[in-house]
Amino acid sequence: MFGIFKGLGVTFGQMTKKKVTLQYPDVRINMPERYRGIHQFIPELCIVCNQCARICPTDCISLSGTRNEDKKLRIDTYDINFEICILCDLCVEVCPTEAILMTPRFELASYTRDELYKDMEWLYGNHLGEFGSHEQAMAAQAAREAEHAAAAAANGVEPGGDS
Amino acid sequence: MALQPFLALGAILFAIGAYGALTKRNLIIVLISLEMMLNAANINLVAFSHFGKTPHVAGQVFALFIIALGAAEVAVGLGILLAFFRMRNSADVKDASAMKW
Amino acid sequence: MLYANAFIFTVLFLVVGMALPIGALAVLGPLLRPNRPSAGKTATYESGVEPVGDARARYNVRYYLYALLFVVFDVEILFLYPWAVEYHHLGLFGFTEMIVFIVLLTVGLIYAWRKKVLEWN
Amino acid sequence: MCALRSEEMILNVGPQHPSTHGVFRLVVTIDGEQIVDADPVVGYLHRGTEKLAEDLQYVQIIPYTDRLDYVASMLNNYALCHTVEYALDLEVPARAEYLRIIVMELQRVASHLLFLGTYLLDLGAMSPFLYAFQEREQIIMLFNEICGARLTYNYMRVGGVQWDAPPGWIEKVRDFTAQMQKKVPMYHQLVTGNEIFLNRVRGIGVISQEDGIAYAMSGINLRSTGFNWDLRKNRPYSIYDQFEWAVPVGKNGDCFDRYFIHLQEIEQSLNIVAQAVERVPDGPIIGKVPKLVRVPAGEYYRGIEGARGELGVYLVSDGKDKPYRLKLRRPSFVNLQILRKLLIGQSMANLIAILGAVDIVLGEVDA
Amino acid sequence: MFFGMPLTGQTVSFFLLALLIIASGVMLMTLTKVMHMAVALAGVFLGVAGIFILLGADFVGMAQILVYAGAITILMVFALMLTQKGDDTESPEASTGRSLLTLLGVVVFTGIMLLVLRGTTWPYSQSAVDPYTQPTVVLIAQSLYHTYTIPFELLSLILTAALVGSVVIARKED
Amino acid sequence: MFSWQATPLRPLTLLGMLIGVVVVLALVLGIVTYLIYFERKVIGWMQGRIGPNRVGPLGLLQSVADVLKLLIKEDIIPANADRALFLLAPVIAFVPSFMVLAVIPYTASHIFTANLNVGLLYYIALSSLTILGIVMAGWASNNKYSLLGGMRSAAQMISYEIPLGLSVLGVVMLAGSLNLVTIVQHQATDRFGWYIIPQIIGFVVFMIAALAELNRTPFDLPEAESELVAGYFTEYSGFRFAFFMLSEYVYVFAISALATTLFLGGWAGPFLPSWLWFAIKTSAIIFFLFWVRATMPRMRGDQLMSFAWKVLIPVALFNVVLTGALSLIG
Amino acid sequence: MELRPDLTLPVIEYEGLSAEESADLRKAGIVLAPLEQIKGWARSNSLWPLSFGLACCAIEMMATGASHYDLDRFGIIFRASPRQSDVMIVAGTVTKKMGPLLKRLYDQMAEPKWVVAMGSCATAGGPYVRSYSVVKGVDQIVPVDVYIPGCPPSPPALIYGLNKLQEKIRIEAAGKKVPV
Ligand code: SF4
Ligand code: SF4
Ligand code: SF4
Repeated sequence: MFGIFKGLGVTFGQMTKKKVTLQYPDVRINMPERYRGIHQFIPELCIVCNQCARICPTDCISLSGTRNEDKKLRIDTYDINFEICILCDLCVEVCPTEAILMTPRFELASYTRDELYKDMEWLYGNHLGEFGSHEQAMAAQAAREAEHAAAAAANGVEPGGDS
Repeated sequence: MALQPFLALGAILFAIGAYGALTKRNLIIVLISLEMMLNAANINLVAFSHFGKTPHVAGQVFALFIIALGAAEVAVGLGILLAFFRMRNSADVKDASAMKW
Repeated sequence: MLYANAFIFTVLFLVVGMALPIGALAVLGPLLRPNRPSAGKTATYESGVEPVGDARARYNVRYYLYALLFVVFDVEILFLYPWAVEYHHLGLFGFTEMIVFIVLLTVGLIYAWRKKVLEWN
Repeated sequence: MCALRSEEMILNVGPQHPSTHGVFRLVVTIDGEQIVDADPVVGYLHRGTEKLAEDLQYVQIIPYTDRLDYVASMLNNYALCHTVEYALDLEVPARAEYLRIIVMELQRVASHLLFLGTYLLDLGAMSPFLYAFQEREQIIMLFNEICGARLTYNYMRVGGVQWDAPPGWIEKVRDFTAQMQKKVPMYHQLVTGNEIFLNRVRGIGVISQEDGIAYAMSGINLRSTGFNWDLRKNRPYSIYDQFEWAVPVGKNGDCFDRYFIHLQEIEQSLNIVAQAVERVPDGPIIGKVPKLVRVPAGEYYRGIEGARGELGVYLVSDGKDKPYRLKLRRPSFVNLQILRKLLIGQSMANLIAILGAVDIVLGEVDA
Repeated sequence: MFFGMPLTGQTVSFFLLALLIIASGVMLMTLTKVMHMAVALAGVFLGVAGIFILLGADFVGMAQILVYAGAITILMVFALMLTQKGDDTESPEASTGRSLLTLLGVVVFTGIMLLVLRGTTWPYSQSAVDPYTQPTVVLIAQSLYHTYTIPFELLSLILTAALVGSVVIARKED
Repeated sequence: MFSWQATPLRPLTLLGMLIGVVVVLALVLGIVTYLIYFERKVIGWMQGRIGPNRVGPLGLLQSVADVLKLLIKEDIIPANADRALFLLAPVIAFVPSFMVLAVIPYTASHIFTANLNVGLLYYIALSSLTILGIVMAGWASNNKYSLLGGMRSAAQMISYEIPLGLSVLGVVMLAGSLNLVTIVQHQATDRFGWYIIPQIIGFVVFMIAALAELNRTPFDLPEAESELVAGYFTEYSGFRFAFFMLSEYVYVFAISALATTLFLGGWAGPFLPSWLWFAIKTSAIIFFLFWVRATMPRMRGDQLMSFAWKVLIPVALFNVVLTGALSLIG
Repeated sequence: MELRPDLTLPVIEYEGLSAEESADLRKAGIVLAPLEQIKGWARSNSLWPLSFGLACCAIEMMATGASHYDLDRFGIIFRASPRQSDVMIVAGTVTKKMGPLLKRLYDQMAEPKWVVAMGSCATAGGPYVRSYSVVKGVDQIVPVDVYIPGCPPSPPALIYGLNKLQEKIRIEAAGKKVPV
């Protein structure tokens, strides 16, 4: 019979503990540095060696380049199909110039499949998102978090911190 | 309120029960009909206990007894019925009338 | 007949209690709800596969036996209530009377127990 | 005389069913509440991994192994890399081996925690599930930091690992291990001592030792019958022989033993991790591996102790950079075979307890 | 005035309840699906309970709900489920002639009964006991445990016998 | 103070009563809405979570959204179902759950209470009617999970009704009445105080049986998710499903209120207004129910049944005999 | 953890709506507007998914429901029966063997109903896009409302996707079309 009461004690003890819940999307979740999210592509660095497209297990990278006057290859199109990209990081691993990178961004849900087919431009601007610059993004985020903290304080709720 | 309406209701309920008990083929339904007849009797008992010459709670006590007996009857009746059902795989009156089991 | 008022009150509970589901399901519902039945939608659910056979098969006698015990014990409880109400005035006589009653029913319970009616399997 | 017996009814449990842990389907024939026959139907998650692998370079196969037993991806990663290393006769740097051990044993803890959580959820207890997930989430975050993914890590490579531990990671693991070692008693308080739980799992779904061996079972299912068989001890691989730890075995082979061994194994794995973090050497994390791995022609098999039993990779190579044939011995699939025998004659309520304790992962069953 | 009776709350309730009882009873006889009959049965039992309450027998009314509407109906439903197959229906009467005859007989009987009821003058007093001065439970308890002790104890014997008997019969096979 | 209790039946009295009933209905709907919210919060807290917090301030409108959503959700009548019974079953299940509230004495002045002399019996008798609705729902759905769930549910509820009925006998013996108001008044003057003290065995049996009657963990077998999907209401959708949930939660409230009345001295208490005392005590019991739910695994069917018959009923009978013997002596 | 400047914030502006209106929709406060919008409010705040995990993604779905991410915050609770669920989160690989069953389950859900394709498998076949036994995207079987890429999408990504679905419901209730 006592086992049951011990169990009741455990659950009751939990009630007053700090909650582990992260308040996403009110509070940003900061994925670790290495987090393998949506790619960023930097055309200036790409030497069109095609290694990334070849290693990709799902063949979701398609690229094309042309040879410049100075005999150097220049990237023309670079598309990643995020419908099937499995974010395995192999492309980043093989890229000799770090032209393709992974950002910690994970927010890419969309209403259509076509929207998940991203071209070079988008990939280039990826880490900036809807903001013009890093400063803007940061300011908006700070404002948001302040607002949330104020609301939480008003409601008397612990804002979920990190665990 | 007078006594007659209650007695009349009892009579009608009794008649419905009797009709069911006589015509239905499913033994469980027959049993149900019997219970309705008991209920009809109970209405009379309680009505008399309320309106009788010397109103007394005894009528209610008897109604309680009948309720209890009805429960016992259902228990035993259904028991017999299930035993029968086990033999014949049927709950039909017609199969029961053979009575050779 | 003031005591009857209490019963009328409960009858009102019945009326209002019935009015709510009827109002919500039969009156308000059809106005607000979409209703697009289709053959696929009204098919019986069974973990996503086509069900085999009719659900209304005959059921285990065990359920019935529990119901049987329930009826008998329900009646017992019923007779215990007036006794409990009057217990103060009944005294020792009432106590013994009830002991006999309880013992007899316990005999029934023990019998059922021994006969493994209370066992599920 | 049996007319009053209820009729037999065929009931589909799954594929969409809260307790089949994925798209597993069990067609049970029940009589009242008793199971008279049980027919597992698999294949609802068959994705053709083995066939796909024939067209992929070895490094490309690693992400696919992640998705086999998706609650223990690190171990799958290792099984493949280990087999290829064995075929190539490769030396793995010490630091890589230590990192591998750490992540593999943490993965085992995470996997067992998931088992505990879902098993108790099946048995109707909600909170242990969430507590287990809280601990598991911490392990996942550790993995997330070291390799950037939460579930499909793609962490190991032939000859080593892909990423070195980030600064401070080892310390975090140490802290977590210490903290988790203190948490285990909480589960005993909450679950192991609960009479309701005990009544549901004691003496249920008993596997005899002979059956366990005859059905080629492995892992906790086999150990619960009292048969001491753990590949980490019996056919040592990696550097498991350098650590002090024990193999918990059961006595009765019932669901309780399986549950209990899971908890004990968590303790043992934490034990290994605690020792490993103290001695992680410096050095390279990947050995001298050609850029394009070509396995010499031949057949190779290596089995490791996965979270659910012997996880084997059987590799046939014709000397190219892609396997000629890759066959995986998936422990869940093998362990599943005994289910029918266990279920027949049981009541419906025991079905859940038994199915849960056999601990299958559909990704592994169907591959 | 209502059927020769003053239109009081009591009269109205009586007629509503009578309507419920008779309608449920008739439905019970005419419905074809046995499960529907079970619901109609509950209707009859509840209606009768209402009549009891109307007559001031609140304890008996509750007993009626508890035992009949609660317990016996469930037992009947279980028995039906045990013996029926699928969406079973009460098969239409094999010999309609016989049931028509029965119906006729029953109607005649009821008619005679009603006539007799009408013709008789029932000697009743309105004054004797106001059932509400003391809870009926107490009155029942007093008479049950003083006057009717023997029947009461016999009843427990009968209940036990019924329990044992039906268990024996129902579990004969094992 | 206006009270319909002592007023002869006139249209105005009737209106007064009707207002009372509607007020109770509105209160109950509100209480149920927030019971669900409260349950999600409490269980969330016990699991290190927050629970609903985004719909309205603190998530207070969460259940409102749920109810509204269910109201405007299509409700499906399966083709193979028995249409009439399928439609009727939620009503049969709900109406008794609401009716039992009529006898609960919420406050010291009983405007919302039918002061019945058989109040306790009324509760027990009416609540047993819900079983019929549940069996009917299971049977009418023509779904194997539903039918098994319905049968199990019924078997469980009838089995636990016996210990429930027996466990309150001790209280009746002490108070000498089935009238809930009288029982509360007796507790105020009884030398033992609240009946939870002299009737502790009865209280424990009552709470266990109540958990089972409510089909709540650890007795939530009939709707055990992991076995029977959602039990007897597997096939129910939209507002019909909502009525099953509604009746379940009304019973949660009702049985907690009954426990308060029988064992915790009902509305009585110093300083605070009587309704507040009642609310506090009832909330404590409700909290206990949720707490148990957050902790326990589920019992197995056969253990559950044998527990009722082999443990609870003998214990409850023993309690009756013990109470009888003790009050004979003392 | 410190703020990371290079992260984007999930702020969505709706086409055809002013910034304030969008903010209102996001905030999910009671829109004191026509019946349809109240309907949208209720529906979007009480999304009950069918508990239906197919593969690896299901583990992340469970993790999202667990304490750290707590879907209950959004009023999202899993229901085991399709009759009582509003949204089907296709979390995992749909094989050709599973396809018809999935369709059947979808059919059995009550209107209005939505589908979220979680992970690249459900979106387009993902890593198994070249497999012989895998359906290349669940939209070939049932209409999909929101696609969440990733393999598997992390819990916040799933939450983001579900928030997008809530927004879609609100926008559509307001009589607008979702921006594509
Ligand atoms: S992350 Fe993997 S799947 Fe995605 S583009 Fe790179 S290589 Fe291809
Ligand atoms: S591997 Fe790098 S450099 Fe080569 S094509 Fe790809 S992105 Fe460009
Ligand atoms: S998308 Fe990736 S994680 Fe999700 S089911 Fe497919 S393979 Fe598994």
